[in-house]
Amino acid sequence: MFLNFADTRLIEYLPKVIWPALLATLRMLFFSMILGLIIGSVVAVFLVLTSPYGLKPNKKVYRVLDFTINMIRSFPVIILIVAISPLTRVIVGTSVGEKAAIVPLTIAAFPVIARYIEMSMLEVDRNVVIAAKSFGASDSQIIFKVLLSEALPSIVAGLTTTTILFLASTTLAGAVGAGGLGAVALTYGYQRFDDVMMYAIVIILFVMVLIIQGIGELIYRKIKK
Amino acid sequence: MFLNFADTRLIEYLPKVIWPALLATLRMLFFSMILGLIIGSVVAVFLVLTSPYGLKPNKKVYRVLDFTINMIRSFPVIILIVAISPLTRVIVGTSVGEKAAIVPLTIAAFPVIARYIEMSMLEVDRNVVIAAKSFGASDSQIIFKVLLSEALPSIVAGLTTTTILFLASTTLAGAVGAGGLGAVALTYGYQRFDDVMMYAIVIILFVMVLIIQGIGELIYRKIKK
Amino acid sequence: GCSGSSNEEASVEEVTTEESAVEKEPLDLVIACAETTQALVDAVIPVMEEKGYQMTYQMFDNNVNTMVATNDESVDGLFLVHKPFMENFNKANDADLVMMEPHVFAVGMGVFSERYESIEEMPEGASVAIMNDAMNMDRGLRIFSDAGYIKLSEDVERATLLDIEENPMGLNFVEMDQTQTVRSLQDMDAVVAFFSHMKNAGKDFDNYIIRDQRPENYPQGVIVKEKNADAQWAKDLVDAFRSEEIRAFADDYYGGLYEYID
Amino acid sequence: MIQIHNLYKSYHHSDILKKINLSIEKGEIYGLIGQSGAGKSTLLRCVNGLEKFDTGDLIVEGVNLASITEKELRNFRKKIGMIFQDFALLHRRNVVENVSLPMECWKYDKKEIETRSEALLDLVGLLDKKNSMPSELSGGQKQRVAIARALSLNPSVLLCDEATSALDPNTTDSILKLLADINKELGITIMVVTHEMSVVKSICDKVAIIARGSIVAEDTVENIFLKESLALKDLVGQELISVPENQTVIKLAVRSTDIDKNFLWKLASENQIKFSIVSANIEQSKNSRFGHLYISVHNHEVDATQAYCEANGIQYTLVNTCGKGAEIDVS
Amino acid sequence: MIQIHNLYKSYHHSDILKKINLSIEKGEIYGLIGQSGAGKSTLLRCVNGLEKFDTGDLIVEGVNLASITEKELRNFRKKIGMIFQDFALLHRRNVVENVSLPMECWKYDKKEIETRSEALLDLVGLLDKKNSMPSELSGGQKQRVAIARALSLNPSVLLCDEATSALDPNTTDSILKLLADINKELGITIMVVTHEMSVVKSICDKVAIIARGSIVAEDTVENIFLKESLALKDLVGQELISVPENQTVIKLAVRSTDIDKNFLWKLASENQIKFSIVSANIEQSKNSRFGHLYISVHNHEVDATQAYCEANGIQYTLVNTCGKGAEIDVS
Ligand SMILES: Nc1ncnc2c1ncn2[C@@H]1O[C@H](COP(=O)(O)OP(=O)(O)OP(=O)(O)O)[C@@H](O)[C@H]1O
Ligand SMILES: Nc1ncnc2c1ncn2[C@@H]1O[C@H](COP(=O)(O)OP(=O)(O)OP(=O)(O)O)[C@@H](O)[C@H]1O
Ligand code: MET
Ligand SMILES: [Mg+2]
Ligand SMILES: [Mg+2]
Repeated sequence: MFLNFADTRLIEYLPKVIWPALLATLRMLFFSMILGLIIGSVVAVFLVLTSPYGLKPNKKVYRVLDFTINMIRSFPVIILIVAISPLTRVIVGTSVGEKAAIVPLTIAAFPVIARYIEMSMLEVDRNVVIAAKSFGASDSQIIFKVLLSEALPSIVAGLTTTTILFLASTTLAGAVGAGGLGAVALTYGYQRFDDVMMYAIVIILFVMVLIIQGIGELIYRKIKK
Repeated sequence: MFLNFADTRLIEYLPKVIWPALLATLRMLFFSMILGLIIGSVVAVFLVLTSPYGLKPNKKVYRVLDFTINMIRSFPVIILIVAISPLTRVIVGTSVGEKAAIVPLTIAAFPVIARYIEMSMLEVDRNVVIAAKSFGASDSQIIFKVLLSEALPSIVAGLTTTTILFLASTTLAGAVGAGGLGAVALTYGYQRFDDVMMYAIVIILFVMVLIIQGIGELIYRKIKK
Repeated sequence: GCSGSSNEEASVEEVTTEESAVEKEPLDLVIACAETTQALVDAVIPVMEEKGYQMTYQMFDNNVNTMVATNDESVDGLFLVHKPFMENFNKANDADLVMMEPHVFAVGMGVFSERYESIEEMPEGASVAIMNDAMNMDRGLRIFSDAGYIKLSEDVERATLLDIEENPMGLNFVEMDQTQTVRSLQDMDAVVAFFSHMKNAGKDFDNYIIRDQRPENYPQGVIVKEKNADAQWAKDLVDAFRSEEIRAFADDYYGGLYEYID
Repeated sequence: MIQIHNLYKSYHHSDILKKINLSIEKGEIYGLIGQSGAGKSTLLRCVNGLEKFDTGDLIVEGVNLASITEKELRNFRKKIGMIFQDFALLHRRNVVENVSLPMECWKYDKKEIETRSEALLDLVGLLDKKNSMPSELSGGQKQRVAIARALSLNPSVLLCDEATSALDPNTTDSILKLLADINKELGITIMVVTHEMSVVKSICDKVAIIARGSIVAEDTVENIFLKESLALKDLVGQELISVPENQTVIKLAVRSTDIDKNFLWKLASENQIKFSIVSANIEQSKNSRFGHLYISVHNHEVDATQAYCEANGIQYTLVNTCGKGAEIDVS
Repeated sequence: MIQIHNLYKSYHHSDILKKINLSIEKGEIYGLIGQSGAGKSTLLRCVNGLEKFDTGDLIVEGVNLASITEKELRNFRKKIGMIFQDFALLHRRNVVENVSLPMECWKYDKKEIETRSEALLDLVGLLDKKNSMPSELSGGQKQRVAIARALSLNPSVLLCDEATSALDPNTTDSILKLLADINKELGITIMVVTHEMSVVKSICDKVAIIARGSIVAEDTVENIFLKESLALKDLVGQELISVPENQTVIKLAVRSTDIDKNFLWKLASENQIKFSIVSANIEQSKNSRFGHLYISVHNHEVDATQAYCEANGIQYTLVNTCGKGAEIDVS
């Protein structure tokens, strides 16, 4: 792949397109990950609580949650965007643009996050849970003070991976006019055969990946032991 | 969302398009996950081996691997497909079609798998590793007989999640003419506004997700304790 | 996915066998297409068969990759994108694709709205959905500039939003996926859309507010590598697309969507 | 008060506890001893409601665990402290945070949590390690954190599963003293699972021996050790003793009363029996002083010794009667 | 042979081991005792090369660990078995697979692995649990698996970190006998970290006391326990003994030789001293029989008793001389 530096509009686009797109990506990623984390944690807690091996086994609730998560995960993101557009319209008033993109991104993210958290909590030493029961910790205390807390490093590692995964997914937000770096790379780089632009954006994405991974590892190390 | 059953070409397409696409998806998913697993495991092993806290700390090797993985993960998949098309041609002789799609899918999958495996291995009880060292287990024995083996349930759970994630990603294989369910949902459903078709395929994908999750959980339960 | 039930696996294999037999005049042809042209290419197969060709097609859902595949000879040719797009691809990738003369047809593009009857009715800062791929963004912008609602800078070949020099109505262009413009009709004041997508969405494509004035600038036709430009099979393929039979099929199937170039 | 009636529990297809019957008075320190794998930990976990049992009744502090609701169970457990065999500390909380956890769960005042956990850590001698993580502790230090944690809620019943197994004798003594003091001052009931007989002797009032899931002996500490039932022999094993030639070893079970009556002096001075001590173990237990004494006497003095013992009401056993020096098993 | 010279190790900023000097002969069973947190486990892990030390030399079986290469370390460790305080079993392997692991790592023949691991499980009494997972075992059962695993490679040095702490006395005895037999037959060197003095007495040849990272005493088992240095007192603590009115408690340290000479009988019959036994602990250790005897005599017989002891070379200590019945500390 040869890079044609003569034809690129990178310099021109850098402040006018790429910078706002970077901010748009950051905003979308931030809000969808935060919302995904909130919803995902709640769902994970209920999964762990109601699972057959959980603290308050409840087949019905577990099945419903499990089913919902699996269903959402089976949607290709672009189709999810379309499928939930009526919902998106209800929530943010439009199905187009940055705010609208956060809805499907969040909905795509929370099942992944919920599974990660569930998985991490399942790996917590059973004896510690038993000890917590022995002094009368309530279910919610066991979840929050024992399971979530003990699983935290593993959850942080999972969140890092998910965030990086969804950085790439914000690309798809371009489909609904939300802009973002991925969309710029596609529209102004890939579609226009401006390889310099494309790789410049990939490098920006790469730096973002490095930063996310770095922050993730820093937190992991901080909280692990 | 109104579904217009009158206009759908679902019935016509079911045997002619959807069935072969289902098989194509299964093949692509299968091969890219197997290859991704193989490469991902090898990379994970080297990551764990050479990490600063690993068995044979080696900053250079670790940095290179870490860098590569992060770099690949920062490519939006569609750009990855273009970027590596020369490589794809060298490997499978063409840059289009099902076989060709497996290359970028594998390349997108292995870093995710490698991170998952690395993460799971890092969660293994340190004392068990120390015990293995105490009777003179070699580094490779510690990796295979202790770390990988003890982390297996967690790895299986991670692989299940990754497989489901990449089931959705095979959608992108349509971009290189590889077909597959996702591509059919996009081209015949999404792009043609045939919502019935789109949802029919989502239901098929959903069933596949259920099956993958079911198999994953079965294996998890079998090997966990 | 391809249409013929047996095509699916066959097409992939053929691509690989093609590779080795590239020099001799092929009787077996693989033509790349996408959802928009697939039905037409499928209709051409029997016409080509009569001429002694064994033709199959390979379906892509990404326009660029049909050209990549043709250029690296993974397929023999394509019938999908319009000429300026191809030329742009050639320039950027040092490729040597040519669109066979005569061209086949063009598809119209227009501005549609579910809220307003004309551009004039639209308020200051009205939101307008525009396709995010290079060629169609340029084409869409030129609809507005030809109609005098915006002014584009003179010295650009493929205009983007940054090339809008004057925008007296303060139109707020939002870039999005080709079919997504149609889907966002109820969220936007106006959208730029292909007639074909409007039709597929079950909407009336004749109900545009304004349309492009120069569809012939965006002709679609058979695209092959330059070295195949004189090959008989390529000529035969063009003839097949332009045959009365196929014209009739296109009129019937696409309901007047395609405007044949004569 | 803990009452266990016909308690039965199985895992998969194997019986772990078979018709256990036990009754422990309020304020008693009750020892539970038995071979590895006998079911001690399982029984203890049943008492806490941590392990469900198949049939039988288990009444602890007036609560019948066979029919307790989830809600009651929580409040019930507040009163039952437990020290686990494997410590079960939270890996991600430091020492003081581990000790605080139960109090946090019961919404103690912040200030109180702080002062109380520091006081407890001081009691177990770990105040200087209060900010260490469990992974930075030695085995015994971890165990002491677990002890402090179990005491944090002022339980009225304390279940100790080998609570001093990782501790040196002196630290063990101080922990036992701590437990005994708590028992005396607050009248809490303590169940002690241990394999250290010295622990049983030093703090327990009563003791039960559990073997393969059944209670095979139960009595006061003094009786259990002096009667030396088969069950106890099975548990503590046989000691090899070498017997001098022409000598007979006689084992004397002695109690405080015998000791007070200078029985050994009388044997030597009044009866002129020339004994020699082979092995001796007389200890101060919680309530009295008792133990065993193995003496050897010349074969022809055996009868006289026997007569002396019978006259003075001293329990005795002839360990061997053959004349040749030999290694024999004595218990 | 293990030679430790000026070994120093710290974590973060605190010294854990300070200038340790030790020398253990080939075939010796060496006890290491000390308070919880003293540094015993750390020292043991240093001997195995599992823990790096800051300065000093550590020569084990001719290999200096201060300058060993990775490769040598692996082969070195094959010869050094270790039983961990926290067992460190693999959770996902069953009992027999855990025992087999070291042999698998050293590429033993499949058949041999099978027969050997079953034989080892038989030795530790767990053959019936061979297919159980560690999570289904009791504390003592886990420990026995760890013991079997440590023995699987026929090590020439065995490091035991509280290897019997979770075992009942009888099982402990059988494990100790097993270790003693292996030691005798194969001449392997064994380092035993324990807090059970009975373990030290029953199998160790020599013993060192470690306190706050330093060796504070080292001698043969008999000397360590009879001399009762301050270090030992610190470790095993003080025993409370009640002294009768007008009586003095005298503590006698007795050895096999004294025992053979009927010293107690002589005291009573030849010297007519009316003693009473307060507390006694005379045990069979690995090589001899020794222990302590606390007798109380009337205050005016103290001098005579002292004279008798001196005449017969019996070590003695007056524990109290005041006349009132009181609780005093004796060691
Ligand atoms: N989850 C389980 N599944 C099957 N068997 C089990 C399980 N937990 C314990 N057991 C078995 O139950 C028996 C009793 O175990 P328990 O832990 O009560 O013994 P213990 O008396 O505490 O022994 P130790 O002194 O060794 O700790 C053991 O034989 C053990 O193997
Ligand atoms: N990773 C660590 N970081 C900091 N301090 C540590 C670490 N590991 C051990 N220590 C400290 O080193 C000291 C010695 O620990 P070690 O485990 O050797 O004690 P020990 O003599 O085996 O005690 P125990 O009988 O309780 O097992 C302890 O005070 C402990 O807190
Ligand atoms: N896909 C072609 C293009 O983007 C047009 C096809 S007709 C809707 O140029
Ligand atoms: Mg137990
Ligand atoms: Mg230790």
